[in-house]
Amino acid sequence: MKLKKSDKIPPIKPSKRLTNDQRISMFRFMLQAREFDLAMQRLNRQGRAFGGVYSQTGNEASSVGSAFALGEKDVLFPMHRNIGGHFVFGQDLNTLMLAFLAREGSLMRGTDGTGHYADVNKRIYGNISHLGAMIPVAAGFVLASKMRGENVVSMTYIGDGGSQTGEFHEGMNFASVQKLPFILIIENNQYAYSSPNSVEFACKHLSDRALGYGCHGETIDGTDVEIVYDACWKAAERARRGEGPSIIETVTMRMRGHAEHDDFSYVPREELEYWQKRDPIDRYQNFLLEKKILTMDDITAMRTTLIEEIRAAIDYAVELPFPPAEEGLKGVFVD
Amino acid sequence: MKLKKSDKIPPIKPSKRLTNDQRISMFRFMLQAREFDLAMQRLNRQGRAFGGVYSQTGNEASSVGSAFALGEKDVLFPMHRNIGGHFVFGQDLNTLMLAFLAREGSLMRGTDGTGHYADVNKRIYGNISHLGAMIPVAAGFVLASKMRGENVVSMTYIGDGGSQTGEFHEGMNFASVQKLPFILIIENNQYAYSSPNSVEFACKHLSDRALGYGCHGETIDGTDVEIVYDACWKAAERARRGEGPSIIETVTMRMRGHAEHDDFSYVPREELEYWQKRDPIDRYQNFLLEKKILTMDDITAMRTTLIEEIRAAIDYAVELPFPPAEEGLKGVFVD
Amino acid sequence: MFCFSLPMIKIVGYVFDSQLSYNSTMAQLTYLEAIADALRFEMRRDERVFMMGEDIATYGGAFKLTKNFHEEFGRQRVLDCPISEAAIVGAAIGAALNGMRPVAEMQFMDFVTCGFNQIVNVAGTTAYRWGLGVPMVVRGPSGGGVGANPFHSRNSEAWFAHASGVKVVCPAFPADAKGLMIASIRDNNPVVFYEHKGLYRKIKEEVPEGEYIVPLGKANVIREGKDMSIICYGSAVHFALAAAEELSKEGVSVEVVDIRTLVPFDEETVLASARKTNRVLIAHEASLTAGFGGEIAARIAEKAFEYLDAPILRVAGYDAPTPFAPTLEKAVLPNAEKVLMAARKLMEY
Amino acid sequence: MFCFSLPMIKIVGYVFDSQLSYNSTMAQLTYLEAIADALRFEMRRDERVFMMGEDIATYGGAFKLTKNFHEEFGRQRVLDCPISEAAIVGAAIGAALNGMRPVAEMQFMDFVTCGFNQIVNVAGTTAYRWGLGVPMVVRGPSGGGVGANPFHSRNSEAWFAHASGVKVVCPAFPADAKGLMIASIRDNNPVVFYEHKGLYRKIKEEVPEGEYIVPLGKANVIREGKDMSIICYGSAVHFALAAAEELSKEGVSVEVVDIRTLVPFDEETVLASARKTNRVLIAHEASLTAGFGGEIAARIAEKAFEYLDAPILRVAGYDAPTPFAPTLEKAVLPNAEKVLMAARKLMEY
Ligand SMILES: Cc1ncc(C[n+]2csc(CCOP(=O)(O)OP(=O)(O)O)c2C)c(N)n1
Ligand SMILES: Cc1ncc(C[n+]2csc(CCOP(=O)(O)OP(=O)(O)O)c2C)c(N)n1
Ligand SMILES: [Mg+2]
Ligand SMILES: [Mg+2]
Repeated sequence: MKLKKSDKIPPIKPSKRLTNDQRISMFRFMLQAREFDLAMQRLNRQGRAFGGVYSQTGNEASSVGSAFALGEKDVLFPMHRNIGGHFVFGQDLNTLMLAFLAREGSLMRGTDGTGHYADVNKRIYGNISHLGAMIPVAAGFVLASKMRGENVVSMTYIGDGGSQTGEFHEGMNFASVQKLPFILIIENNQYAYSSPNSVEFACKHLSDRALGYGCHGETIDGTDVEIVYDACWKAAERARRGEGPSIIETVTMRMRGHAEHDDFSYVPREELEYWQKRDPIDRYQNFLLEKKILTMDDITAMRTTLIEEIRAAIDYAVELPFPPAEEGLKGVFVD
Repeated sequence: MKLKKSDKIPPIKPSKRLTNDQRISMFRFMLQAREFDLAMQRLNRQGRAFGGVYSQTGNEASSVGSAFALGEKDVLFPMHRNIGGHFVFGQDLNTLMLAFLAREGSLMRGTDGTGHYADVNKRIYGNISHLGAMIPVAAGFVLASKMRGENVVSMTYIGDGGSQTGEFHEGMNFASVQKLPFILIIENNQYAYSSPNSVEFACKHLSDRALGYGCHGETIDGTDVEIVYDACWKAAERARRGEGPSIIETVTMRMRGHAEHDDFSYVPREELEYWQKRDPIDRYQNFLLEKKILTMDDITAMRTTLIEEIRAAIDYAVELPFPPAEEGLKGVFVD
Repeated sequence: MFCFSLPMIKIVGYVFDSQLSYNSTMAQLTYLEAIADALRFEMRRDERVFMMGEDIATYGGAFKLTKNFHEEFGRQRVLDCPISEAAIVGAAIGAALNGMRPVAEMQFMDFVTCGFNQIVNVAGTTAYRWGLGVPMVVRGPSGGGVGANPFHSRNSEAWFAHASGVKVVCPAFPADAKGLMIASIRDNNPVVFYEHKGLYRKIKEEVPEGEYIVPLGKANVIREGKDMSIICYGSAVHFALAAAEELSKEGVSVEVVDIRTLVPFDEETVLASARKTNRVLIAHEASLTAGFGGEIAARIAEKAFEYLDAPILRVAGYDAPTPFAPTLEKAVLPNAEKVLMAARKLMEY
Repeated sequence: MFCFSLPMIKIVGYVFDSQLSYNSTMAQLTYLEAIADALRFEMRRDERVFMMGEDIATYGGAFKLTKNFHEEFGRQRVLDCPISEAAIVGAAIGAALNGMRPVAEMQFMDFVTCGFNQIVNVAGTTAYRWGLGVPMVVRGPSGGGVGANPFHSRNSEAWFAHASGVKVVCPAFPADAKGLMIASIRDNNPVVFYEHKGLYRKIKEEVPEGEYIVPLGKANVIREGKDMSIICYGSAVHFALAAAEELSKEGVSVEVVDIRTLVPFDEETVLASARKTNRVLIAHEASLTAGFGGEIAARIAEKAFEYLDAPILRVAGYDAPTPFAPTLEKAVLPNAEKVLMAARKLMEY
C-alpha cells in the first residue's frame, strides 16, 4: 500500500443502520479488544503468557464491525486477530483466558490454545493454524444450513498473506458456485509476518479476485468500523437473499509485530505513523465524542471497567493449573 | 457457455506475423493431431491401445497455435489434450507412440504412459495426472532461467475444470509476484469430464482471474488458430520484456468424451452441432483454400502422408514388447 | 485395459460375532454394487447423509458407482463439485460440524493428496481440540494392478493411519465393504475409506440386504489354519487366499486374517492368530517401507514375541510409484506368487 | 515459552568412515547455526543453490536461521515467497529441473501438508518416470516439546518415508545436521530434511568448518554397548542417550544407534547392533502407529529374528495431535523417563 503523504484522515462515515446504542456497543467491543491485547502483551512481557501473542491493535474495527453485522443465527470462524469478534459473539473473558492460557477448564482441555477453540452454543468456531483451511470449512457449514432450508450466514477471515493459499481459491470458488451465504473478510493489514503486500501478491486489490469467482468483492477502509459494519451488513443481506458469497477486503495496519517476539523493525517508521493517525479506536472515539454519543467520562469509565474485568479474568485463569496430564491421552476420537 | 443460435461462424482473423509457410506448418500440425487422435481412437476400439485415450478433437487450434508462438529456447509443459504441441516442438511419432503404448524404448521405460514423458532436448516436459500441479512447476522452471539471466518462456495448460485447483491459484500468484515469463493457457472446452462450466465456476470468463493476480488475461476464440497464435505470441513478447505472466483462455469444445470409455451422452446434441460448425481444422482449411495457400489436392496429399506416418509408428510400436519387468525395480532415485 | 486376474472368490466361513447385525436376505453383489448399496441404504435412512464429489451425479462417478443416485436423491444430496479436493473435503468437514454426515468422493484416491491438509489437520484434530465429532467419510478407488498409472494406483492408507484422529478402512469383500461403509457413515469421526478399484467388478458374493453393519476395528479370520498366519487387508487378502489355497495342497495350513480396518486396529485378533500359528507373514499392496505392515510386524514382535518360531515376513509393493506397463506393474506389486514364495521360505525356517 | 529441557550434550566418539570428508578446523555451533553454516557454505560454493521460503530474507526466517543471508546472497537467491507452500515446492521442483539446486523452507514443517502433493507426486516420481533428478531440499523445523500447538509440532517424516522417491533426513546433532544438509543439497534427488526445533538452540558441539559431508544412508552408533540397542533418530536420540546414561549406572550397557536418515535406511548398521546386543528398543518422537519405528521393528523382526532375546519395544508419541499445554504435551511425547521404563522392562525380560 502506497502512503499518500497529504492524505487527510476522513471522518467516520456513519451507517444509516446503526442506533446509538449499537454504536456504543461496537465501541465497547473495540475497546475491550484493545485492552485485551494490551493485557496479553503485558502478560507476555511478564513471562506469564503461554504460546504466541498475536496483536489485535489496528484490527478492532475490522473484527468488530464485521462480526457485529451478523445476525443471531449466523456463525463466526474467527482467525488469530479477531478477538473482537469473540466478544461480539458473547464470549466471556474467563472462557477466553482459560483457552489462551491453556488452563484447567479450557474448552480445549489444554489440547490447543489461543482462540483455536469452538463454542457451539455461541456459534464460534475457531481456526487451525494452517492459513486458508477454514475457508472451505466455513463455506461447508452453511452448505449444510442451506440444504436444510435454514438461512444462516457464515463469516471467516484471512490475511493479506493467507489469501495466497490454495484453499482460499478452492473455498471461494466452491462457495461461489454453490452461491453460499458466506462472507470472507480479507484483512489486509499490510504485512504477513515480515512480508509486505508486494511479496504476497501483485494485484491491485485482493478483492479483485471476486471477479474471478463471480461473487461480490469490495475493498474498504478497515479503520472505520461503520464502513466495515455497513459493507458486512449488506453482504449478509445479499447472502440471505441467495446472492452468494462476498469478499470484503478491509484495509488497515497491524500495529505491532506478527507476534510479541517480533520487533517489527522491518516496518518503516513513517508507515506506522501514517496508520497511528488512523487508529480505529481513536477515530471512532472522536466520532462518538463529536456526535455527543459518549462523553470522555463515559469512555474513561468504560475503559476502567473493561480493564478491571480483563485483569480479573487473568488473575482467575493464571492461578489455575494446566489441565491434568491424562487429558492428553483422551478424546482423539469422539464416541 | 451460452450458445447463440444466430451466431455466424466468423472468418479466420489472419495474423500479421505469419508467413504462408508457417500457416501451412500450423495446419499440418493440426491435421497431424487430428489424425493421431483418430488413430488412437481406432486403436482403442481394437483393444490395442493401452491406458486412457483422451481426445484432442476440437483442441487442435488451441494446442498448435499456442506452442507455435513460442521461440526456440522456450519450454512446453503440455497437458493431456496437447498432442499438437508435442508435434510443434518436434517430437517424432515413434517416440510418442512408444510412450503412449508403454513399449520397450519408451522414454519412460514403461513407468508411465500417454504424454507424461519429458524430453529435455526437445524442451518438452510432460505432466502428472493431478490437475494444476504443473503450474507452479512450469513457473519455477523459468524462475531458474531468469536467475541466470536467460530469456526463456514457459507455457503450460489447464482446463476449465483444473482451474479450480489450489495449485492453479498458488502457481499463478507466485508467477505474477515474481513477474515470471510464464504463459498459462486455460483451455475451456466446456466440460471437465462430465461437468459443464456451471459446476466448475461462477465467473464470466476464467481469464477474469488475471485481475486477481495482477497479470495479463484474455479470453479468445480457441477454434481460430491464428487468433490463438497471435495472443500467445504477444504473451511471449510481454514475458520476454519482463512484464510477467499471461492467462489466455481459449474457448473451444471437447468433441468427444473425456476419454474413449465415456459416451458423452451428457452433452446436448445442439451443443455438439454448434461446435462442429466451428471445427478448428475445417475453419482453417477453408481459410487456406480461400486464400489459395493450399489446394484441396495439397491437403489430401498431406493427410495421406500423415496417416501413413502415424500408421507406421503404430505398427512399429505395437509390435514391440512392454519393457522388461526389471525396469520397474530401477530408477526410483537418480544417482 | 490390462486387468487384475483374480478368481471369483466365493467366501464361506465369515466370523460373525454378536456386534455384527445383519439381515437374513442376501443378494449376489459385486464389491462396487455393495458399496453403492450401502450408500443408497444410508441416504434413504438418514437425511443427513449426502455425497460430494466430481462427476458423481450426472455421470454417476468415474466407475459409475453412484449411477442414478441423483435421480433418487436430487442433485443437492449428490453434489457434483468443482475439481477442488481441498474444498470438497473442507466443505464436507464444515457440513459435518453442522449436523450433516457427508460422504466425499475422491475420483481416485490418489487425489486425496490435494485434500490432505484438510483431512489430517482439520478433520483429524477436531475431536481432540474441540470435542466435536466430524462424521465424514472420504472414500474412493485406490490401488493398482489394473494398468492405470502412478497417479491412479496409489495405496496411501498408511499416511492416514499415522495421522492420529482419522479412522482408516480397507475392505476386501463386498459384504464387508457394505457393512464397513455403513459403520463408517454412522461413525462420528472422520473415516478414510479405501475401495480397491481392482476389486470393484472382480468379486461377487452374497451381501445381506438392508441394514448390515460390520463394526470398525474388528479383524476377520477368513480362513482358519494352524501352521502360519497371513495378516493382510484390501487386495492382498485375495492373493493371500489364493496362496493359502495353494499352500494347503502342499500340506501347509494357513490362517488368513483380514484386518479390515487399520484404525482402529484389532490387535487382539492379530496377536491371537500369531500366538496360535507361531509363524507370521504380512501382506499388503502398498509399498513396503513405512507401510502399515511395519506397524503390524512391530506389534507382533512386541506382544507375541515368545510365540514366534520364525522371522516375521512382509510381502508388499516394491518401494516405487506403481508403474504403467503391465510387465513393470507386475514386478512392483505383490501377488499370490510372491506370497507363496515368502510363505514357503517361512515354513522352511 | 515452555522449553524442552535437554542437557547440553557434548558428543564424543563419532564414527567417521572413509566416505565422510571433513575439515580439521572445528567451531562450537548450535544445531541451528550448523544448519545455517551448511546452507551458507553451499550457497557460496555453488551458484545453483538458492533458497525459497516465507520471511526468510528480510526477517531471516521465523527462527532467524537465515538471518542476514539476503545481504550476502541477494534477495533473488534468498527469495521471500508468498504463503503458498504448494507454489514454493512446485517452483522449487521446476527450478531443480532447470539446473538449479533449490532449498525450500517450510516455516514450520507442519505446513508441508499444503505442499504435500508436489512432493509425493511430482518430486517423488520424476526420477522414476523421466529419469531426471530433482535436486531439491525441503527443510524446516519440526517436532514438539516446546509448548507450540498441534499445528506447530508435528513429526511427519514417516509420510515421506512411505512416499517412494523421496529421501528423508532427521539429524540429531549439529555436526550431523551440517554434514547431512550439505549431502542433501548435493544429492540429485528430492530430500525432505527435518530439523527439530527443540534442538535448534539447545545443543552445541564441535562442528567441522567448511566442507563437511555426512553421506545419506549411514546410521551412526553414537554410543557402544552390549546389553541392548536403542535405535532412534532426531530428538529421540537425546532422550535415548540420557536414558542410556542412567541405565549404565544400573549396570546396563546400552548401544545407541542414530539412524540419521530414514530413506535411505542403513539396515546393515541397525541389524548389526541388534545382532550384537540381542535386545532392541526403538524410539522416536513421532506418534506410534504407522510411524517409522514400525518399519525398523519389522526389518529387525525379519532379518535379525534369531538374535533376539526379547520382544522389540517401541517408545514413541502417543497417537494424538501434539497438545498445547505442557502437562498434556509431556504425557503425549516420549522422553528419557519413558525410554528408561521401557528399557528396564526389556532388560527384565
Ligand atoms: C499454510 C500456512 N503457512 C504458513 C503459516 C505460518 N504463518 C502464520 S501467520 C503467518 C503470516 C500471516 O499473515 P496474514 O495472512 O497477512 O495475516 P496477519 O497475521 O497479518 O493477520 C504465517 C506465514 C501458516 N500458519 N499457514
Ligand atoms: C487434482 C485432480 N482431481 C481430479 C482429477 C481427475 N480428472 C482427470 S481429468 C478431469 C477433468 C478435467 O477437466 P478439464 O480440466 O476441463 O480438462 P479437459 O479434460 O476438459 O481438457 C478430472 C476430474 C485429476 N486428474 N486431478
Ligand atoms: Mg497480514
Ligand atoms: Mg475441460
